[in-house]
Amino acid sequence: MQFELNEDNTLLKSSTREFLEKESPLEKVRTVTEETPEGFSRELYAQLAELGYLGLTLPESQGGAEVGPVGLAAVTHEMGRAALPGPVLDILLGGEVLSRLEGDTAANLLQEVMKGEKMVLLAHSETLTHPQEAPPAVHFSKGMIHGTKGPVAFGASADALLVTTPQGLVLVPRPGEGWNTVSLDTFDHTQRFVQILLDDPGELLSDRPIPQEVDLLGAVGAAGLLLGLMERSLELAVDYLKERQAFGRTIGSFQALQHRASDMWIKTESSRSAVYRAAWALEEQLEEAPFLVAAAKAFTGDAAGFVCGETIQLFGGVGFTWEYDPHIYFKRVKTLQQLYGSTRNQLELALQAKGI
Amino acid sequence: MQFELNEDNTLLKSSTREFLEKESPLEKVRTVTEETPEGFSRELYAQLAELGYLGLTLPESQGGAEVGPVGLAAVTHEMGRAALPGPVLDILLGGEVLSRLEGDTAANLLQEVMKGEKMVLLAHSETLTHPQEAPPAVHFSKGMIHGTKGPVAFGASADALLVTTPQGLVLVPRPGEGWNTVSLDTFDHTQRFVQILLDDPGELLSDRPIPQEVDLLGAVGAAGLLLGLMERSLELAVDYLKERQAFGRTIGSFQALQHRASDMWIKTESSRSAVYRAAWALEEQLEEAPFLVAAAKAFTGDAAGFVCGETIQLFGGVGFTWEYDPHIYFKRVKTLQQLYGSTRNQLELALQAKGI
Amino acid sequence: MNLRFTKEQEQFRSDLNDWLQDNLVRSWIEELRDPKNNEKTLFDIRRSWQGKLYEAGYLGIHWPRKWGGRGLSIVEHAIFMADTLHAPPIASRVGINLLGPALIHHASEEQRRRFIPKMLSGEEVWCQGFSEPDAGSDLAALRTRAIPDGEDFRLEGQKVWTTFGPWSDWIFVLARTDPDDRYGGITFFLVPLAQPGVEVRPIRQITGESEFGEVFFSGALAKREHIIGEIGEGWKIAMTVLSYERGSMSLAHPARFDHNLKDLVRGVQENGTIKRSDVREKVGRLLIENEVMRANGYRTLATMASGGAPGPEASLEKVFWSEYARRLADAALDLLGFQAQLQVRSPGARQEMNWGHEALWVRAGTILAGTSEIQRNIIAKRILKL
Amino acid sequence: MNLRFTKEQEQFRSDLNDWLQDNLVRSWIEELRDPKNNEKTLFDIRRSWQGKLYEAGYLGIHWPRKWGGRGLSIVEHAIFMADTLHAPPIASRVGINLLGPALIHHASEEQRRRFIPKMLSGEEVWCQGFSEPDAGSDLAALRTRAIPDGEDFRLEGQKVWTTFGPWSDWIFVLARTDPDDRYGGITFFLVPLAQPGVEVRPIRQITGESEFGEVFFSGALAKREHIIGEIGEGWKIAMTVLSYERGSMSLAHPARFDHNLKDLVRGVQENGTIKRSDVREKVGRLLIENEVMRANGYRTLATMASGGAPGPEASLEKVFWSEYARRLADAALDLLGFQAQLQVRSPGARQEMNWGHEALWVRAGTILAGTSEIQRNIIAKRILKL
Repeated sequence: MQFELNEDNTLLKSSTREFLEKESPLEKVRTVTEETPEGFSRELYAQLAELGYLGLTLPESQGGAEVGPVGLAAVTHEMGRAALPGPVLDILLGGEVLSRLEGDTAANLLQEVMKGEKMVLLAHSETLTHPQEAPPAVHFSKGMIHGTKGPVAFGASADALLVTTPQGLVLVPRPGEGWNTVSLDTFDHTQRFVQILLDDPGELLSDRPIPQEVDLLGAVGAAGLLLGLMERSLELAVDYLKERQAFGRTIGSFQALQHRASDMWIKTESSRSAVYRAAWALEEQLEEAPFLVAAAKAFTGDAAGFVCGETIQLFGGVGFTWEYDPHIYFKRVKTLQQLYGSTRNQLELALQAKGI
Repeated sequence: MQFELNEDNTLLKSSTREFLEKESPLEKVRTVTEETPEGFSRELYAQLAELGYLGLTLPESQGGAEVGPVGLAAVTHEMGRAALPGPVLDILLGGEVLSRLEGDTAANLLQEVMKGEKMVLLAHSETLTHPQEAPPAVHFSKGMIHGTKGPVAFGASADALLVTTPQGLVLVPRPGEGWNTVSLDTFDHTQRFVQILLDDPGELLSDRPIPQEVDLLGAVGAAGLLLGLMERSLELAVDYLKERQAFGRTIGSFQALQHRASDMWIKTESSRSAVYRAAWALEEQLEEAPFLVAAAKAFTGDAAGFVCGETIQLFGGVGFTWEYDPHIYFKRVKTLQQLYGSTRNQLELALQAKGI
Repeated sequence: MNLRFTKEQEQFRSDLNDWLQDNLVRSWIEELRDPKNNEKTLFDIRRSWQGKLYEAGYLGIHWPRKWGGRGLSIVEHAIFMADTLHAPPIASRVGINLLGPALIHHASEEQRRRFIPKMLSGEEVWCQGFSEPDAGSDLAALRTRAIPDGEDFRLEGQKVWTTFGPWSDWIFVLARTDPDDRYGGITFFLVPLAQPGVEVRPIRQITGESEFGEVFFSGALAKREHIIGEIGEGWKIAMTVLSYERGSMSLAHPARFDHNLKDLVRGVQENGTIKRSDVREKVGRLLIENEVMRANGYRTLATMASGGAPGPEASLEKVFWSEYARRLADAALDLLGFQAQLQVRSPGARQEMNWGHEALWVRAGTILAGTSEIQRNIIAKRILKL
Repeated sequence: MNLRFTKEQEQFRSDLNDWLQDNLVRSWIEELRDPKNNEKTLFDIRRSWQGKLYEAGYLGIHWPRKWGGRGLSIVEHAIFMADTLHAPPIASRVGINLLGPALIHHASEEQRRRFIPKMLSGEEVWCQGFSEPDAGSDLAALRTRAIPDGEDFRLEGQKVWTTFGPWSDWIFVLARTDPDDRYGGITFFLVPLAQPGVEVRPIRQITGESEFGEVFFSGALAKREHIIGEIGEGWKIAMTVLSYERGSMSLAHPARFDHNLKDLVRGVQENGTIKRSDVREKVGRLLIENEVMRANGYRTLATMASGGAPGPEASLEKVFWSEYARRLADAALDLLGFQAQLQVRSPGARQEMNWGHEALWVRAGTILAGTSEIQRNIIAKRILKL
């Protein structure tokens, strides 16, 4: 038995950290998320493409790096630590969908995606309220797609959308005049959500739903992001506890705060165990993998919410300021709890995986 | 506005405390619950009858003390503090049902109940598992009652049962050979639950269900018991924190334990506010009373579970011993959470009262 | 036991609501939703609303008549706070809540006449100058110094969490007149902001707004005639004023959560999940907890109405409402889905509730005005004597 | 990363389960349900079961062969603990878990030969003598004294939380040979219980059982030849032995909760509430939390298997399983209704799960072997360096 990453993944993880610390330090994250309309750096994403991150998990036969779920978790773990903005995981998942499709359109598009020449995102969600039974909001007929999709994260930046419809998966290239979007402004300033009003020509690429493996990869990737976000947030909290003075002592010497930090650490380390075990099970294609992945996403979502929320609390007044960093991790986490299978959905998937 | 009890209820509460401290100190509670088959003291209940407690809330016209819900809460509050064993609240509720019935049988029986000559208990529950839709387990026809009721608290001690059936409320006197019971042994050694196998003659007293006011009185009384149990448990915990030494200081000087105790106090005081406000609203017959009563029972149930559980924790090892007292309060609370409308049922009642 | 308002209080309440009918044109959330508004216009709305309230005699409700108050009790003030929830917050809220009691109980006749009326009318807006970067929970660690300069003093230092002051005219400041006496060396000054040696900077909050600010003093003039009480009494005064507002929010908090809960319930009815038993349990718990909070509030007011003064018990209400607010906002994000994350001006946002703002704002509640940790310390030490 | 057992470990597991097939006649809960059993007969069952395990070589699995062990790793031991959950607990569990490592790592050749075989076989049952009434979380505060008496020592004092000893033969004791040296004044003695000056009394637990006891020493003889290590090394030895069992329960705890969860799920299926979304959410959370606990367990074992030694990280597992056990038992009381309160021998009780006992027993988990508070102190100080 061995819990440590193998050599390749250890190298992948450390080089990802080095790259992000150098190319996307938190000051840069602040600049792109606060001052650019797209909310992420095109330059940085070009570098990510160059380094192969946009084809990370795709088969070598298709030009990908063929890194498994454990490597994916290791990479998103680092991207979470860096609070890397933008749709990198969504691009990866779009590629995963394309790589499973027949035909040249998908194959050629996939190459452009990996090269970073085109950004292709999935457009699946159709409701702003809680997922429930509702008639499909989008239809495809006679080569045209009609209806509204959203929220789509960073959808306005997409060069093409993979739109789920009752008729199947439809590829919709960005219209010449650009997308007809409504931008949705959430409490998480690092996001760029839009609703997209579709009335455009499209191409039916498949009549099958999005394969489960893609959802599982998405959940593992998101769990990795959450792990990285809470791990970094905990580091900030512990450093602050050691430096901040009150009543003539460092606040880290107060037992109530020590125990809070201990709980944060317990949740962070448990998330680490859960995320990598789930990723490993998926890589080994163990039967229990879907259950373990659902458990990992649900648990890390709650854990990260606690850790990043309490980091704000431990910082006290300054934790509530834009100037200090805790809010960046907290907001990202609160958003991620609802995406890639919300906590509540993952709990249901976990039960179903157990036949309950 | 005034939160304090009025003079009568203040006197009632303090005299109840004096009486119970004198006649039912915890050593006595231990003796009757641990060493007697019935689990309560007949002598003490005779005194309770003499002092009018068994007719506490009944109209003076019927020989009761006509104390309102606030007085009832004040009395059960003290009975909870004393961890008074036995079916005193059940006897009161049986009397409340009788007092609302027509006819001599009920009227005469009620007098015997108040005098303590007869113990009449409600037999309503029919399932050991979670309440759910199930066919009625008891039927009344041609003057005979057939079927099984239970759990009934202290049912083996009853001189007569008021049995709910699809046909109505049936009075079943204790058969000459005694009840045919199965005793149900729970983790709460202070209880005496039984299932009762009925195949006896009975008398139909009413074709109406048990009136809502009786359920509301039961919930208020139970909330009062819970308040008293947690209040006393908190006192034990705080005293122990002040006296117990570890690492060269009283453990009450450790901030983590101070904050735990603060949370216990917050829940206890909030329960006090909720219980007496609900009782007052019921006494004033305010429209919101059913909602407030449901809220009080549900909240105090959870609060008391927390307070009495953490008291065991704060006592450490000795808190887990039979010799020390915390377990007595904890067990009673865990049992009460499920009775007189379980927390889950009260939550549903609260929503319905709000039209949700 | 009697948790009813008196006839007079009921009358006060219905008069107030009649008056609001006639005078409150747009609710605060409508103003916030209006894209034409900005921080400046919103502040002007608050200021003019305060003027209206002043004319109608709804400010200083529980203050003595002779000092511009209405001579009623904290109960009427609590009713006012609860029933004007949807109105704009007044411009000088902190001034009226904190400085008012200081002036009434500790100031000279002359100071009262000079400052109270203009403060109430909103003609002079006040901000608070207690906290410092290194004196938050540990307020007595404050280091802003008042250096004697002839009759008067010169201020050197920095204050934070002042309610943001570009539109404030005055600040009340705790400053050190004796660096060696932790408590006895603190004095309570009233200082005009429009003078050399004062710089005000906004603090941007995680919500993106800037309701708070920092004030930097470098040789600003603090006149002796503007000292409240005696030199060295500042700490004593500050500690007492903090207690005069006890109970004023005891009805307002649960009323505010009633509003939020109503929107949450409407939301789960709209998205069709209200029949789910998990949703029912969560909503049920939130409903009853808010009702328990209200019970605590009634109890506080009843205790004060019958002459008692709630001491550290106020810590209970602070912990309860601030931590409840977090649970409620988190539940809304869970039960209402993406919609609950939207900011008030975003398409698709709920109209009656600014959840996107609430989800972040609630994080301040457990920190400001005494963190949850400090409140628990107070309960343990002053009430449980641990 | 690789969380698979080795081929050999898988082989060990299947051999073990084959052996259990042939040798485990009745599960422990069946024995507990059997009204013919009492504390004495139940203890005999434990003792004879231990004998069987010993003959089959399943005790001291991870101990060196030369000391009667099997020379395998902690992983095989963890597998054994998980797969023998339903079997009777062995009689000398504490002796084997705590004294064993002390003998192996700190005792003389002669002492090992004298004590290890009989301890493993169950011929000699050991109980623990560390805690005292005033030395619980603060173990080093222990006051039991060992007074020199010629070559040997006489014990004066009291021990508690000894696994109940009417059927124990020996006790291992930490006693003070130097009252003034808090740590260095503690020595590790092996003492026979059957001698004058030793009195053993049961401690009744809130469950009604008496698995623990108190031992009173008044002049009991503690032979020098039965000291482990040197005089004054007792504390060092005690602290190290506590660490040798790390990981041994890492699979057993989640396996135990699998069993409890299975019964909970069966219960809500039987009472028809499994379709309720509130029940599904509660059960779902409990399921995944147990799976995360197992992930932590695998990680601990993997770390140890690849040569690492889990240090204070063990506190994580202790806090996690003990607090999870409380949540699970409380959920069962909530979801299974009255039935879950019933004791194992009561009519109507669930057959496969002793919930009535569990609801109380879980209260010990967060207290014994280092309270949750102590564990959090350890994490804060040793890991987070606060």
